[in-house]
Formats: sequence, C-alpha cells, structure tokens
Amino acid sequence: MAVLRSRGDGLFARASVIPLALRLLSIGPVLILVLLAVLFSLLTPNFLKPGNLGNIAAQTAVIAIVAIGQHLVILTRGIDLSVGANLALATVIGGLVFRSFDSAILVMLAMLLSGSAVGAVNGLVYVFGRLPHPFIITLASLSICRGLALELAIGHTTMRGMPELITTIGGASTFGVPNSLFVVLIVTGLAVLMAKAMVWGRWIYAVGGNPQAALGMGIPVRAVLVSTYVISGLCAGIGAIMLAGRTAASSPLYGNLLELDTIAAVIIGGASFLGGRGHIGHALVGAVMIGVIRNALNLLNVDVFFQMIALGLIIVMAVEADVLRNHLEARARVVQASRTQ
Amino acid sequence: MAVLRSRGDGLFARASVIPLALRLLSIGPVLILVLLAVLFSLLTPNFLKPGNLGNIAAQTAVIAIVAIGQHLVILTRGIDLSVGANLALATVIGGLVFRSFDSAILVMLAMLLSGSAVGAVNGLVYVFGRLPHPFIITLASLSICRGLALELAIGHTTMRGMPELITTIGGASTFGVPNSLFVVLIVTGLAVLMAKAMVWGRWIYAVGGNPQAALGMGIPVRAVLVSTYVISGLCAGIGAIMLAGRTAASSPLYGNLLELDTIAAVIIGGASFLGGRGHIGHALVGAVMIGVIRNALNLLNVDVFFQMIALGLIIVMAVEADVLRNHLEARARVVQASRTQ
Amino acid sequence: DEKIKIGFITKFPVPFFTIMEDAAKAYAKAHPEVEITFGQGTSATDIEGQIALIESMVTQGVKGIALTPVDPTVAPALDKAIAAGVKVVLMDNNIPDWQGRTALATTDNYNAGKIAGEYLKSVLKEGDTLGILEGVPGVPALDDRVNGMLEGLKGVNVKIVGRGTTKCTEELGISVAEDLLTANPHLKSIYAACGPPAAGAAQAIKNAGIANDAIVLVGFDFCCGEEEALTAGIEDASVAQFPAKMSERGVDALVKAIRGEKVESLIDSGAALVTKENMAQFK
Amino acid sequence: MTEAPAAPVLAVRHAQKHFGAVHALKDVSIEAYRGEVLALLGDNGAGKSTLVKCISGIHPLDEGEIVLDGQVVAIRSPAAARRVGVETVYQDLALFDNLTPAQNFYCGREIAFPAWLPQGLRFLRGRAMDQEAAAVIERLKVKLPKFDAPVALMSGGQRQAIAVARATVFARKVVILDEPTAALGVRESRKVLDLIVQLRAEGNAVILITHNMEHVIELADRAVVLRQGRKVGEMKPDRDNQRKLVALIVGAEV
Amino acid sequence: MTEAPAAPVLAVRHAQKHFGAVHALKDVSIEAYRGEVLALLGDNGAGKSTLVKCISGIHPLDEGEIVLDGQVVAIRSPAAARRVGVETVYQDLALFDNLTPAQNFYCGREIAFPAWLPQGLRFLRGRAMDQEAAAVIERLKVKLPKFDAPVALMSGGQRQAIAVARATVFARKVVILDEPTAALGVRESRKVLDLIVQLRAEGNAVILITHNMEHVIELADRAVVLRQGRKVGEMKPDRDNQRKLVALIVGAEV
Ligand SMILES: Nc1ncnc2c1ncn2[C@@H]1O[C@H](COP(=O)(O)OP(=O)(O)OP(=O)(O)O)[C@@H](O)[C@H]1O
Ligand SMILES: Nc1ncnc2c1ncn2[C@@H]1O[C@H](COP(=O)(O)OP(=O)(O)OP(=O)(O)O)[C@@H](O)[C@H]1O
Ligand SMILES: [Mg+2]
Ligand SMILES: [Mg+2]
Repeated sequence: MAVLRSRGDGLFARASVIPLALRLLSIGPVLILVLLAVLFSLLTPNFLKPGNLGNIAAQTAVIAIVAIGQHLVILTRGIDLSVGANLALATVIGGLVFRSFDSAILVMLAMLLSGSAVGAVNGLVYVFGRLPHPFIITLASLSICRGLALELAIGHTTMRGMPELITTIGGASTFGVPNSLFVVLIVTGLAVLMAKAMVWGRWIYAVGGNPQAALGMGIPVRAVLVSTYVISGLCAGIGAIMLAGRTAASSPLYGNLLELDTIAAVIIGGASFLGGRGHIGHALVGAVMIGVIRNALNLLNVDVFFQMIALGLIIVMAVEADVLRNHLEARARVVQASRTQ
Repeated sequence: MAVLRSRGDGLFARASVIPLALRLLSIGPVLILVLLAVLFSLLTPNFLKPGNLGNIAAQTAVIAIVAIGQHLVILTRGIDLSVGANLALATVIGGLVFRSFDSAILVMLAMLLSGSAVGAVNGLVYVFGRLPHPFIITLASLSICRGLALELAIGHTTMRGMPELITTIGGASTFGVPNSLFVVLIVTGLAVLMAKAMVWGRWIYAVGGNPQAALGMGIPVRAVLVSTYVISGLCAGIGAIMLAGRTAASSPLYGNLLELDTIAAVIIGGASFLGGRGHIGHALVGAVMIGVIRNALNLLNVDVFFQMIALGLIIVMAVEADVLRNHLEARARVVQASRTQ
Repeated sequence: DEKIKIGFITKFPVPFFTIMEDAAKAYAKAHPEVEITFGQGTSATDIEGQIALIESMVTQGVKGIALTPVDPTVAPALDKAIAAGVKVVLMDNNIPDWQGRTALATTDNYNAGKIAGEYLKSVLKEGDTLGILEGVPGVPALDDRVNGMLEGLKGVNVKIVGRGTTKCTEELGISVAEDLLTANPHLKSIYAACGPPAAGAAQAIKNAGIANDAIVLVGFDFCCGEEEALTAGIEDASVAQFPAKMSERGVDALVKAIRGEKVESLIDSGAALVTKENMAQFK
Repeated sequence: MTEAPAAPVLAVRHAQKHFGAVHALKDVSIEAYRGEVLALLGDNGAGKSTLVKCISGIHPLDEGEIVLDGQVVAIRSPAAARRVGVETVYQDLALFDNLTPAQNFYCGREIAFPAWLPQGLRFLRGRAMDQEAAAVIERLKVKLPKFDAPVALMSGGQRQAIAVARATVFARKVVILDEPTAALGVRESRKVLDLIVQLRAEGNAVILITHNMEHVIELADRAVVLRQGRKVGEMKPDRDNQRKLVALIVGAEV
Repeated sequence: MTEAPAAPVLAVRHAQKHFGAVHALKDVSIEAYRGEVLALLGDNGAGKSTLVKCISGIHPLDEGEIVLDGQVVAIRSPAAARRVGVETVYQDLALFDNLTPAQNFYCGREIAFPAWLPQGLRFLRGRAMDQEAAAVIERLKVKLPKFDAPVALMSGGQRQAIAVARATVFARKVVILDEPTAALGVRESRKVLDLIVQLRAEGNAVILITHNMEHVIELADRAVVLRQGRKVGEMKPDRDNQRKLVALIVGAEV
C-alpha cells in the first residue's frame, strides 16, 4: 500500500461494514439526535414517557417554527435578531385585539400581520437603506419591538385569556399528540416545499451562494431578501400564536433570547453563516436537540447553575459529534470508491 | 453633458465645495458621532458638561475595550458571544482571589488570566474541533461561564470590595478625566499598533480576507485564529477590571448582553461579518456612539419604554447616515476626478 | 411510609432566591420525609423556561410545587399540573385572578413599596426632586415596588425628575444614577426598586464626590451591597423582605396540603424598613 | 458575412466611467451588428470588462448612452439587460458554488410550472432542467465528474464551460463573452469557437473579448482596440495586419 | 538546457487521490529536474491542478509519496511546501481581495524587524515592501491603477500578474505555475514567458500548466500528459510532434 496512509481506513477494514456505516452516517444530524435521546432515556426513565415527549414537542414548537424562518434568512447570509421581541409584540397586539373582538380568526390574523409587518420593515430598511448587514437593523428592531410591546401592554402587563381556538392549537393535544407538533410539521413541510421545489427557494439559495452572480443572472435579489425577512417575521407571528395558545395569555416579555436559541438551532442543524448551505429540515433537528437537552437536564434535576454548564458542554459535544460523523462519512465514501474500482 | 446623469452631482455643482466636502466626508463614522453629539448638546445643556463627558467615558469604557477584542475576532470572520459571561466570571474569580489575598496585582492578574483562558478554550475548541463556525462554541461558552460564575459566587452573589488600585483605575478620575478613559486609549492604541504595524495584524486581515489563500501562503492560520479569541478574552478580562473597579464589587450577573453591544459597536464602526475589513479604531467610535445615545436618552428623561424604541431608531439612523456619507464621498471623488482631468 | 416529593421553583439566580432555596433545603433536612427537587429559570423574563420546569416536575411525579411565578402566564402550565393531582403554593408574588393555588406566601410588593414611599415622605420636603431606578420594565412585582412607593409618597409634592431602567443590575444602576446626577446636580433623592442598582447608585454618589447628607438613597431588598452602603452612610434606608420565612412557610403549607391538612390561603411574610440603626437584625 | 448590415443592433455612444480616481472608460463608442463577431481587444486593465459590465447593467455609465435596435435604453440592472436580449459571460464567471451545474445553468431562468403563476412562485421541473443542461454541456465536450454535485469543487475549465454553455443557450440578440476560453483546453476551446460561429450564424451580434490573436483572426469580423480606457482603433483583423493589431494593443510603433 | 541532470529535484511516485467518488489521480508519477521546464498537460478536469495542490500541501495524497532532493517528504501544509522550497501560483489565484498589491505580494513573507523576534511579532516595513513589489510588478509591464488600493476591484489580468510576480520572486527550488497566462494580454504573457526562462536559468525546476500549445513548444523541455487522472504519456515537445501531443491530450488516434 502507501506511505501516506490516511487515518480512518482501519475502521472500515471489513468491506461488509461500509455500506451499513455509510447508510447510518449519511442520515446527518438526526443521527446525533437519536444518540442523545438514547443516552437520556438510559439516564432517566421519565424521558421516554409519552407525556414527556409531548412536553418536549410543546416546549420546542416555538423555537422550531421561528428557527425555520431564521434559517431562510441565514441562507441569504443574513441574521434576524428581532424574532423574540417580534413574537412578544405580536402576542401583545393579539391580546389587545382580543380585548375588543372575541374572534379567534381576527386575533390570529393580527398576530400574523404584526409579525410579518415587522419582518417587512426589517427587510425593506436593510435592502433599500443599503445597510451593510442586517445585524444592526434587526438589533434595533429588537429594541423597538420590545419597547413598543411594553408601551402597548402598559397597565395590563399580562393579558390573560385567548380565544379557545388558539389555546387548542397551542396548548391541547389530539390523541395524546400535542397540536403544536402538527403545526410544526406543517410549517416545516411548507418551508421545505418552498425551499426545494419552488423557483423562489432556488433563488434564496442562489442569493446566499453568490449575491453578485444572482444580480448578474437577473434574479430579483432585493425582493428575495425582503421576502426572507417577511417570512421570518411571519414565523415569529406563528410562534406567537403557539405561545399565546399554550399560556392562554400574552406578554411583552415573551421570547427572551429566542434569537440566540433559533440561530443556535440553525447552526447546529448544519447551516453556514456564509449562506446558501443547509437543508431547512435540519433547523428542526437543531431545535429539537436544544429542547431535548433542556428537558433532560430538568428531568435529571441538575442543579441550576450546573445546568447552564451542562447545556453548553452538551451542545458543543453534539456539534463536535456531527463534525466527526461528517469526517467518517467522507472516509467511508473514499474507501468504498477505491474498493469498487 | 450626458443622458444618464448621476444623482448627486448637483450637490457638488460649485467646484470649490468639493475639497472641503471630501475632507469632511472622509473622516468616516466619526463625522456621524460628531453630528450626534451636536444634536444632543442642542437638546440638553447637560450633555456637554465636563462631568457628563466623564460619565460617558466611564459608562462606555467596558463596551469599548471589549469591542476592540470583538473586532479582531470579527476581522477573521468569527464572532465571540462569550464576552459578557467571560467578563462576569473574571470579576467573580477576582473577587474570590481578593478574599484570600489583599493584593491588587494578584486580583488583576487573576481576572486577566481568567479572561484569556476562556478565550483560549474558545479558540482551541473552534480550531482543533474543526467546528464550522465559532457561534456554537462561544454560545456554549457563554452558558458555561455564566453557570460557573454563579456556582462560584453562590451564597454571596455580589461580592463587595476591590483593592484600591482597581477602584482607582475603574472609578476615579485624574484632573477630571476618568482613568478608564486612559485605559481605553491605551488598549485602543496597542490594538491599532498590532493590527496595522505588526506582521501578526497583517495576518489577521489576510485570514479574514481569504482563509484558503492564507493557508496557501503559509500563514499559521490556526494560531492566528486562536490568538484573536485569546485577545478577545483578554479584553473581557480588562473590562472586568474596569467594571469591578467602577462598582467596587464583582458579580456573576455582570456583562449581560455585552456580546450584542460590542458586536453592534463593531458593525456600527464599519466592519463586516465577511471579515478582513474595518479599522480597529472605528470599533471605539461605535462603542462611544452607543454610549452617547444611552446617556443622552437618560439626560433627556425619556420614558423607559420609549427609550428602547428611541435607541433602536437612533442607531439605525446613525448607520444609515454613514451609508449616505460613504455614498456622497464616492460621488465627490468622481466629480473631483472628472474636474481635474 | 412514602416520601413526600415536592418541586421548588424560583425565578432566576440572585441572592434573594438563593436564600429561599437554602431555607427550603433546611426544611427538608428537618423533615426527612420531605424530598425537594429544585429548579430555577435563567432570567427575570425566562417565562418559557419556567413553564418547562413545571412540566418536567410533573413528569417526575412530584405531589406539589412551590413556585415563585416569574409571570402570570405560567398559569396554564400550573392548571395542567393541578389536573395531574399536583398541589400548588405560590411564593413571592401572586398570579392575579388565578384560582388554582392552595396557598400564597408573599411579601406584598406594593405594600412594601409603600413602606419606602412613606420613609421618603418623612425625609423630603415639598418641591424636592426624586430619581427612580426601575427594575425590569414589565415585571409586575418590580413595577409594584415603584407604584407602591409613589402611593406612599402621596401628600408631599415631590418632583420626579427621571426614571431609568436598570434590569436590576449594578452596571446599569451606576450608569443611570450618574446620568440622573448630571441632569440634576442638586438631586435630593434616589429610589431603587432592587438591591444591585441601589448599590450601584451608592457607588455613583461616592464616585461623584457628593456628600452623604446631600442626597437620600433608598433601596429595596437589603441585599447585594446595600449593607455596605448603609454602613458607609451613603444609602439611608432599604426595604427588607423575609425570603427565608416566606420559603419555609410556603413549603410547610404545601406539605400540609398534600397530607390533606387545612392551610391558610394567604401567608404574609411581611416587609420592614431597614436603616443603619436596625440593620443588624435583618442580616 | 463580413459585410455589416445597415443598422447596428447595439451601439454604445460616448461612454465615460470612473471608479473613484480611476478613469476606466474615456469617451468610448462601439457598434455591434447582427451576424457579426466583434472582437474587443486591449491590454490588461484597458477597460474591456468595464465596458461589458456597463452594457450588461452591472455598472451604470457616468456619461454616454446605450442604443439597442435604434432606441436609447437605460439598462439599470442585469435583469433588464437579459430582458432586452443581452446575454453575458463574465470574466469572473458568476457561478453559484453551492448549486449543481444544471441549477447554475437555469438560475434566474428556471423551467417551472404552472405558467399562470409569477415565475418566483412556480414549481421547478428539476428533471427537465437536468437533462437539457447535460445535453448542452455535453455538446461542449467537457466531462463533469458528477452532475448532481455543487460546482464549487470543479476544475477551472469545467466551471468555465458551464458559464459559456449557459450564455449561448439563452442568446437572443447580443451575446457578450469575456475571455470565454481562458481556462479551456485545446479541444474545449475549439468547441467554444464552433459555438461562437453558430451563434453568429443564428443572427446574434457576438462581442468577444480575448487575448488570443489566433482566435481573433480566425473568427472576428471586426476588432475594436481599447488602450487605457480610450478607443484607439478599429479594423478588420486578418493575417496581414496581425502585427499592426498587436502594435495597436500594446501601443508601440508599427 | 534540454539535457536533464541526473537526479530529479522533485519526484511524485504512484500518487492516488480521491474526492468522494471522483478518482482524480490514478497512480501518477512525475519527475522534475533543476534547470528544466516541465509542462503538465491535459484536458479540463484531467487532474493537473489536483496534482499541483497535492505537491504544494493543500490536499494530502491518498497514496503515494513525494520525494524532494532524494528524500521522501511529508508536505502537510502549504507553509511546509514553501519552507522546503516549493512555490506555487494557483489557478484560482489565492489573492487577498482586501489587501493592496504589495500586501498581497509579501503576505506570509513580510519584510519586518527586528529579526530576533518571531515573525508574527515583528513590525512591518511597509515602505520597503511597497517599493520592491512595485518594481517586480513593473517588470511584468502590467499597469496597476493605484498601488495603495485593495486588489478586489482590479482587472483579471492585473490580478494574475500580481500572483505570478509573487511566486517568481520567492522561488528557490521548484516553481509551479497553474495556467499563469490565462488572463494575460499579449504583452503581459510574453513577459511571463520571459520570467519562466529566467527562473529556469537560475536553476529552478519549473512546472508549467497551460493549454497554450505555442507556449509549450516554445518553452517546455519535457511534457507530461494526464488524461482522466492517469498519466498517458511523456515526451519532448517540438513542432514536429505537436499534433501527436494534442492527440495524446484529447485521447484521439494520431
Ligand atoms: N469596480 C471597480 N472599482 C475600481 N476600479 C475598477 C473596478 N473595475 C475595474 N476597475 C479598474 O478599471 C480599469 C479597467 O479594468 P477592466 O476590468 O475593465 O480591464 P480589462 O480591460 O477587462 O482587463 P483584463 O484584460 O485584465 O481583464 C482597471 O485599472 C481596473 O483596476
Ligand atoms: N476539492 C475537490 N473536491 C471534489 N472534486 C474535486 C476537487 N478538486 C477537483 N475535483 C475534481 O477532480 C477532477 C480533476 O480536477 P482538476 O482541477 O485537477 O482538473 P484540471 O486538470 O486542473 O482541469 P482544468 O484544466 O480545467 O483546470 C475534476 O473532475 C474535478 O471536478
Ligand atoms: Mg477583463
Ligand atoms: Mg486546473
């Protein structure tokens, strides 16, 4: 054989192992999630209880939905720091509408509109203000939305009560499965459809891959950019419905640090800040991973401060494990290719 | 003349205006800062009081120093989300050292070491763990540092007291000028020197400009990357000294959201997440801009919630003004060039 | 016989809640049949985190939950717990219009704020100025401390010259206090709705070189450096709650309720004015 | 074929372009006719790519006008240029590293349905695009390692072939090729030259930028030479005046 | 000059390289001698750039060995390659868009003082670097618009000239040029060819990748042909066997 022999070949010494290994390794970050779940279910019997799985779904729903919008933004090399405050503002506006009209449809519409409107402002100011990066406008938007939400909610800090349809969507279950899970699946499905099957989704990847070339090819870059912020805002609006439904209330304090959680979910799912890379579905995996870790730490009764430490450690280890998985997958492919020559 | 006449020429119709305009426009974001200061001093006479300028300096010192480290990281296309928690941990460790040894030097050393050590871990895990982006590791590090700081400070969350040297550095003034201002200027000066005059600084710009090419040219890319995180951590340590000195205490809750403030300062100062662009000194301008706006809003007795809204609006407008300034500068150059043919 | 397993959830890591946790731990030590599982959110606005904690306590099969609600919107999660047969005792703040609790152990923040207001009224004159360092805007308990103070102050016409938000941090407390002092060089008084900004304000007064007598500083919580500020004479008074008492009595009520005994539905652990003279008894 | 028809399909008149202090185009006028290959020659930095980018809407002209089929047009964006029938292969390629060859090929011009929806909202016909793109690239005789992998990691020539193939397929009126054979092998270059002949035969005006004199003499019906942003000459290139042409380019005495 | 000296300065033996399922190098062996220009020829995607990148430490070889001056070496990084005397101009250029020409020129090799500090901690001699870089680029007869502006916005040829100039200045043993004249004008190409002759005269082994047969015949002492990752031939190129060489490249019958 060779002088410069690559590491990793040893692992695949028996030819029969390779197809199986490749099969396993190529399922991506999901593999890491499954491994985590197995680990936690060994550590605490409560983890796999049906009720707990429902809890995880409900706890993760908001992060997952908002992460999907965030992912579209990140695909275009952007960032949306306003999602958490946007969500809070949407719940407050929904709550105010509910005070005047007892209509679930109107309340939901108000939340969706509020969310999308903030997204539209983000996108429009970013694009037509020729700002060098969306960081500043969405950070400003975070501050403005939070301030507005507090201002609007003044005197009635927490507005209790939501129409029944909304509490059913956000808080109830059907056959033991939380309804929010269905919403997450529908939103993810639609997003994947748009991103992969529609021209508009292709344009998002193109703009993220090479913004200048996208301009050169006549893609309406500005419209594409604005649209991703609108969708991210819309997702925040959907998240607002879910959270308002789950808590049967609205509050200007909701969604604290949601921006960091969603960005982390997207990056854990394998997207890149350099744009144009990453499968939408993986954001869901990232969100669930964060949800699972938090839930397990709660179940394991880990001391509060140590929870913060453990959360950090486990997230890094999960991402590190995915790096390793990628590496092994590449090795397995090389070995397979050279065997089948 | 022409059919497709560009906008902006009209402004420069009188030839004599151009050199002056160019002179003014080319001073960069500082111009916007000066305009803001003029505006605020018209709105409230308190703004220009010497005491208030001292306050601004003291209030901005921590953001400014940490922003300089952040800027180095961003120059290499990275991000350091851990700075705030890192700073808090450093103050706590400093406070613990102070309980056992009444030595200002030891306490300061402990804070600097703690800060740099966290930075080193960030850099090493990022580089040698082959992580796709420093977002995750520094976010994890945020969580871990905050947890550790709380764990270490348990029972005595805020530890009062700091050696006199430290309170002098962080809280006292010399001839009416806060000592923290001197520290900021020294740190900025050193950073500019390193970034512009030293080989290592050139390498930082090279790694940020084209990481692959940097590898190809034989630049020690990994060492350069790690070093920027160490310096960012070191700056957090210096920030810890300043804040502990100013408050004569240490607390695991210090530095909340400092990561967002410092990144905003860097971006307002004109750096790019795409790396390799931006002058270190501009991060200082960005930090001062944030400090000035916050201070003016306090002086103007703006309502709490409306402050959040105003902060967001003013920051966006300041960045937008800089975009306009850039545009006008480019136009002025073209007009000047075509006049002097 | 079987152990009584209960959950104890507090808002976020500050000394106040640490004291509550310690008191609960002491209670469990004194009552070996009681097993307490602890949980805590990460910040004053971590609503979703607290909901997740409630849910996982139920999953773990606790019989009761003692909780300092971070926000009234955690009520539906508590309703679900109650539906699963879990008893709930609230501590520190109430959830208005929510009927599910077995008992409430609290300091009424509004009334406690009033104590501070009444103290201020006793030392200020007509036309004096006051600056307010608020806590976290939108958090009811903290807003009540300001509103209660204003209520207590009624009667003398004091001019409010500034209100700034501090997020209950010392860092922002010192900055906002500095700016207040700049805008109003002859400021007569400062009220801080939590401990850390009160300590920050004391530091700002000290850094600005203002005489201790020239300004009245009143804090809240008697924690986080206020003791030193009171000792030094910069701070004039604070309002102390009794977190340990609150926690112990809350847990006790919960345990009794689980055993089926009858408990008081309102337990007021009270609040008191702390000054340099009487502070020894509050440590 | 060397006889130029009466009216130019594309004319640039008195174009001026500055980049800050750099004066990249100085009063340049050119005309391109249907069924003709116009070679745009000049040293490095002469302004060739700049002129092309102004025509295709990437840069606005500082002064001057662009005339298409006799009408002054304002080409404000690359999209507008493509709409009025100007197709361009840029020197700096403009490929999407994260997309596959077929996705690159059709980017901005996707085959999608249903037709009554606006383009952005239609659904992609992935299979159809893959097949057609493969057929066109095949014609250029370039072998791609994998057709479903992103182009990021393909060889220099493979990338250039994709870019050239893309422009030629969508050509309608004017095709601009900025150094299309620079990275291509002998055989692949030949294929591109064949393609250019075919584009001309189909009635397009072809503007070709190249440093390869052989190609110019073989193909070009007319050559315009730029030097330091100024148009310094125009001639019919052939073997006899090759030396003169080179002298014009480098600015030496003949 | 065509007589190769006894021992090769660089030899690659039985090199194998896969990229996933793509088998880019199949048992390739080449040798390069001091004072000789070796042309590396092949169609697009033949594996030329891959071979070069393996030699210069960008990719590790899957199998095979690299021998330098008779010793098997493990070139683990580009820095290592530069250290043992292998200087490379990559096809994809590897310029720093945000740096000026002079900064690009000396990147990784800055002139700095004081000598007793490790390189990273030394202080830059900006003036000296500017002057020397300007002089070298001047030799290539390329005009740069501004010497103190980032190279991001320079023309294709200007960029290539900077990259080539950089490699030639630092050459010590082996210089590899991957399509160095692809974007260059007539005159600038001439200058690069002159430079290559000079490098050879100075005793370097030059490995030249190009698709320009004229250049190969004019300059190369020996040519190695790759086809689909395999070495398919080696010969001394001249006018007489030019057709044979082309046939070898494209894989046709002679
Ligand atoms: N966007 C830009 N900003 C600033 N200067 C530019 C820009 N684009 C081109 N230039 C400058 O304008 C001049 C003309 O460049 P251009 O790219 O048109 O040359 P070219 O004739 O295409 O050369 P080449 O044959 O090397 O590609 C050059 O000096 C170049 O540096
Ligand atoms: N990093 C990589 N990952 C995957 N495939 C690669 C990579 N680099 C090159 N290839 C593939 O390997 C093969 C050889 O590519 P290489 O760049 O060596 O060709 P080349 O001979 O230099 O061609 P050209 O003349 O077009 O530059 C091509 O099929 C290419 O797509
Ligand atoms: Mg060009
Ligand atoms: Mg190549």
